[in-house]
Amino acid sequence: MDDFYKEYILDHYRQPRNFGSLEGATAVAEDLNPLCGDRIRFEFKVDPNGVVEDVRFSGRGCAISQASASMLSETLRGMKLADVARLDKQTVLDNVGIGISPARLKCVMLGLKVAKSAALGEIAGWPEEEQST
Amino acid sequence: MDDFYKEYILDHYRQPRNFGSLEGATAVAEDLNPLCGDRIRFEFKVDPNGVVEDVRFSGRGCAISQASASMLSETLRGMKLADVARLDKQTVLDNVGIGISPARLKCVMLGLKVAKSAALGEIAGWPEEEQST
Amino acid sequence: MTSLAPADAKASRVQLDFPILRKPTSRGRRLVYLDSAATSQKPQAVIDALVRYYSEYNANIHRGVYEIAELATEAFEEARAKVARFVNAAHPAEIVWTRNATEAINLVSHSWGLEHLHPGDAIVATQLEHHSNLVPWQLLAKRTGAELRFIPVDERGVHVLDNLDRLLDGAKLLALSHVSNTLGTIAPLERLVDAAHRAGALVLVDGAQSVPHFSVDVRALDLDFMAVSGHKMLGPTGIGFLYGKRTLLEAMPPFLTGGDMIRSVAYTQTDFNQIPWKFEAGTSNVADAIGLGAAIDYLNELGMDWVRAHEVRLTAYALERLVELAERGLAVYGPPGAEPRAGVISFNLGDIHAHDLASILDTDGICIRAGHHCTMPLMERMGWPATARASFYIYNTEADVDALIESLQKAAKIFKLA
Amino acid sequence: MTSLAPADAKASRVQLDFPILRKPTSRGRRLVYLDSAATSQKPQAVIDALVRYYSEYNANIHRGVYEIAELATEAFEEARAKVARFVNAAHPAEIVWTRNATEAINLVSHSWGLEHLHPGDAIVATQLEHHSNLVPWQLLAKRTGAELRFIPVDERGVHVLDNLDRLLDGAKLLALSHVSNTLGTIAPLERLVDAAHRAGALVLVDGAQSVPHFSVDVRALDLDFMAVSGHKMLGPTGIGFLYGKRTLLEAMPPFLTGGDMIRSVAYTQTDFNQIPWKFEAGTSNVADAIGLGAAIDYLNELGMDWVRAHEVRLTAYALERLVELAERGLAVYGPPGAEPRAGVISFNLGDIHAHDLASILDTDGICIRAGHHCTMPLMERMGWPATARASFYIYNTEADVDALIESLQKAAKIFKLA
Ligand SMILES: Cc1ncc(COP(=O)(O)O)c(C=O)c1O
Ligand SMILES: Cc1ncc(COP(=O)(O)O)c(C=O)c1O
Repeated sequence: MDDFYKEYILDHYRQPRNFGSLEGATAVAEDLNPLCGDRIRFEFKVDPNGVVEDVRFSGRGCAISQASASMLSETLRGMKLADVARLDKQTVLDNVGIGISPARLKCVMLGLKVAKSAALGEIAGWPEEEQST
Repeated sequence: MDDFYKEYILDHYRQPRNFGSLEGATAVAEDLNPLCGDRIRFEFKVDPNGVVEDVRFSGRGCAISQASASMLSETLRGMKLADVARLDKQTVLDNVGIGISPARLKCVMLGLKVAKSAALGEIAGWPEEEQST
Repeated sequence: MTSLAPADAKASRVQLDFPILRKPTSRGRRLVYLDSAATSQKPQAVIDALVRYYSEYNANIHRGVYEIAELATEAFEEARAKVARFVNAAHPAEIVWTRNATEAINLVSHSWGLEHLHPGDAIVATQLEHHSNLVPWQLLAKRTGAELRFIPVDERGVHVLDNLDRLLDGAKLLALSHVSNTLGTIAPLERLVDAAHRAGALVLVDGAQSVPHFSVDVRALDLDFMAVSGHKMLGPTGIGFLYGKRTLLEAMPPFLTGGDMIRSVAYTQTDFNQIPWKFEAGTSNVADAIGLGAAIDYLNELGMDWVRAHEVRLTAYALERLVELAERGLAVYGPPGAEPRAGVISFNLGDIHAHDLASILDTDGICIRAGHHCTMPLMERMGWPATARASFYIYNTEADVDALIESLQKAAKIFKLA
Repeated sequence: MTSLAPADAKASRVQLDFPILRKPTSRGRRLVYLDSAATSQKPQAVIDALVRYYSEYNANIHRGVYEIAELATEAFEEARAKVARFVNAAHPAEIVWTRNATEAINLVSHSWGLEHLHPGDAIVATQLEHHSNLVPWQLLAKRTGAELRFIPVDERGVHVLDNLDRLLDGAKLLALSHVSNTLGTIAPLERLVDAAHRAGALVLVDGAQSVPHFSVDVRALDLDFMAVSGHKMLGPTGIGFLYGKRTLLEAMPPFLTGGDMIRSVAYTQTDFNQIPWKFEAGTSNVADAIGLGAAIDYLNELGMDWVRAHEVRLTAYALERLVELAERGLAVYGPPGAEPRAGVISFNLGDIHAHDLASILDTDGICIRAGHHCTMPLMERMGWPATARASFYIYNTEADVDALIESLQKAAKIFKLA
């Protein structure tokens, strides 16, 4: 686990990308890890084609959850919302680069969980024929 | 414990002495052993000098509790109530004659407990100067 | 030894896994343990699981970041998953750890019961219930103004279903034991669950005496709740569980509150965790949950079909041999034959009180139970002040039954029965 | 090794009694266990008591006539007597077995609380409480219309008593932790109990973090209730106890109901047993109660005065060495110095989140806790998202502190702190 705290992780922890909130966000979700208290919030602005135009995240917590959310936020811009909803764990694991212990897996995955639930919540509000796009 | 079930114990179990209830009893108590369900009731008729004139017991339960109560009933007739209240465990153990296991001690002692509580209940109702006689 | 029936040979091998059965009693006899309905003995594998936990990875769970805390959390949740698979629950979240079956029943009576019972509603039990599946409903009835009704049993302790639909009319809950701990009666669950559901009632099954002895499938039986004790199924004392359908558990308010069952807490306001943790307040009994997991592994290894077949065979043999004592005044209670009952036989011998019988048998190293077996109302209804009870499990053999019969003969002699 | 202080030498010997501390971790390091406030490790003597119980005299208690049932009953009740002596209760009947401190608090909140709290009454706690001594009172307040108030603490986590009498005005209960699990603060109990009693309130003390660490005398302190967990004081998981004054317990209605806590039962009516059994429904956690008895024997053997002195010494040493990390941005929380606190130190290092710190320390075989320590409202009040916490017990030595410091230095380097 000490190998985990690489330069780029600490950089994302201390200078999180896309941090803050988004005027006119259309899709928002927030969650916390009740075991450790880490919180993440994702806000998306989605264009009429269902593409993530802009993204912000906010929250507090350990380097793992915050850096992982920060890196994820960079991936999300320009993605179709439907693809965000389908993102799998490997994406995030690829981002952070190194295997981590089961107890901390929840920290890595918190941002993903929140981003997906924001996307799913938004998609659920669409007319039915667009939901599978 | 199998040595315990002597002839005279079985005799008291099957032909309990002083079994039944007493017309005009002045002191009465009843109790049960909640662990096994054994029940004993003692009834005394007490003369003006505080002496047990007549005694009956009733109840149901194992040979140990019933024989022990039966033997005790024979001891009680003619005793001063104050002495009944002061009876100790040894009296009963002498009656039954043989050591028994801790779990069954409660069975042996149930009759004694009830007889003493009948005596104490009656004494508590006396004028204060007579209570210590 | 060559004359041992194959099933008995297996039970003899099983015996070797139980340290308490390998040691002679204080009187130098081998222990003949015929009181598994009260609590079962524990195989070495279960004891080892406890020792391993405390010697290698004891730690508080769920919040620990370090390695042994992760190992403990994993083993604890894996034990829950084993329980879920054992009773065929749809998901481990449907299994809530409790101290024992009694606490599981209380959880439902407090959490679900206080919310759903109203004056005029009925709770239906049977005349066979253990106090643990009776007193909580008495109190719930008193607190809510609901009515408590009983499905009667006949003289053999078999359910009488003639008025079932009338009894269930207006019922919100049917709470009944799957197997009677006093008589061994197996309840006709399919029929009862179906009638209860048609009447709009939920069904809580007291599985304390069934789950240890044969395979119980909560989904096939469509049970809403089931309460079970670990200590009767080879597990440690202090652990048991409630099964509840997910949607029911999710809708229920918490019962015990405190650490671990929360999502977030402020000074004046609390959000609760998801199931099953919502119902598990404070530090869990981690070691014993893991121990129960090991017990389930052991039972699965034996196969629950073998367990049941072995007990039926042994019960049939015991019923057969008990006939030898008929002329001494032996009365055997419960359903006729071995098939409609679990491995439980209640009886009385002449006018020997059950406690005296148990004391005499104890001197021969034989453990039976005597008394009301926590079913006082049933005893009253049957008119028995007490009964003696022998109950069987995987480690009992025909030799145990033979020892029982011999010792009963001795008791009859001591008490000079005809 | 010749340079070891005498007290440390004793702790090193104590270490040998704990199998988990004798084995290297998966990374080949020795285990440095600094999380005893979460749960303690278990000495061989406690493990042996469990093994002996299951291997030699496992049986259901209280109703068994046979020998092993008598042995089990005796050992179980003797363990209760040991607990009673350990906290100087007047009688073993004043000790009720529970799963943990949390259940003990819930017992009081349900049984005593629902009967005695009314709209307009107050329950008073402190800002330091563990969720287990907070959430039950929140719910009780909600159910009864009572008001929940808090005795404040200052920035060091020390009780502020300025408005004590006003806070206690109209209070029926003062419920407070003797020792804060997050900051180690020892509550000024004499003063608080006196003020509460003068205001007509009862006092419930959460002794989860005090009873394991120094001698607590419930009669000298005149406590009305005290809740304790066995697993934090060398005992097994799954066992704890409630102390209650006899007259209070006797007047309280039962909480959990079922087998064993009854005197007699009919289908529609039940008489309850005497204390303590009135509160112990269903089969008890026999083995773990006996295990807790063995833990108390072990602590008595060491002497609670030594336990306290050892922890104060070790805490002082740790506080001293932590100063070396001040320039890296170390913040230490809690009361000033080692004397006014138990062996608990909460801290943060620079901008390293406590979870990251715990993960890095874990790679060195060092177990600390990180997070909110089940005191979310306190963390909020203090403005800390999380803290790291090291806590000490009898088996910790200065070498453990040295390992902690070294690993913290390494973490500072990884995170490139100043
Ligand atoms: C101060 C305090 N109170 C209560 C508890 C709850 O103890 P348990 O989880 O064993 O019920 C704890 C321990 O977590 C504690 O530290
Ligand atoms: C049928 C039945 N229900 C409930 C119980 C209660 O189990 P426990 O005491 O383990 O809670 C028992 C065992 O005593 C039982 O036999």
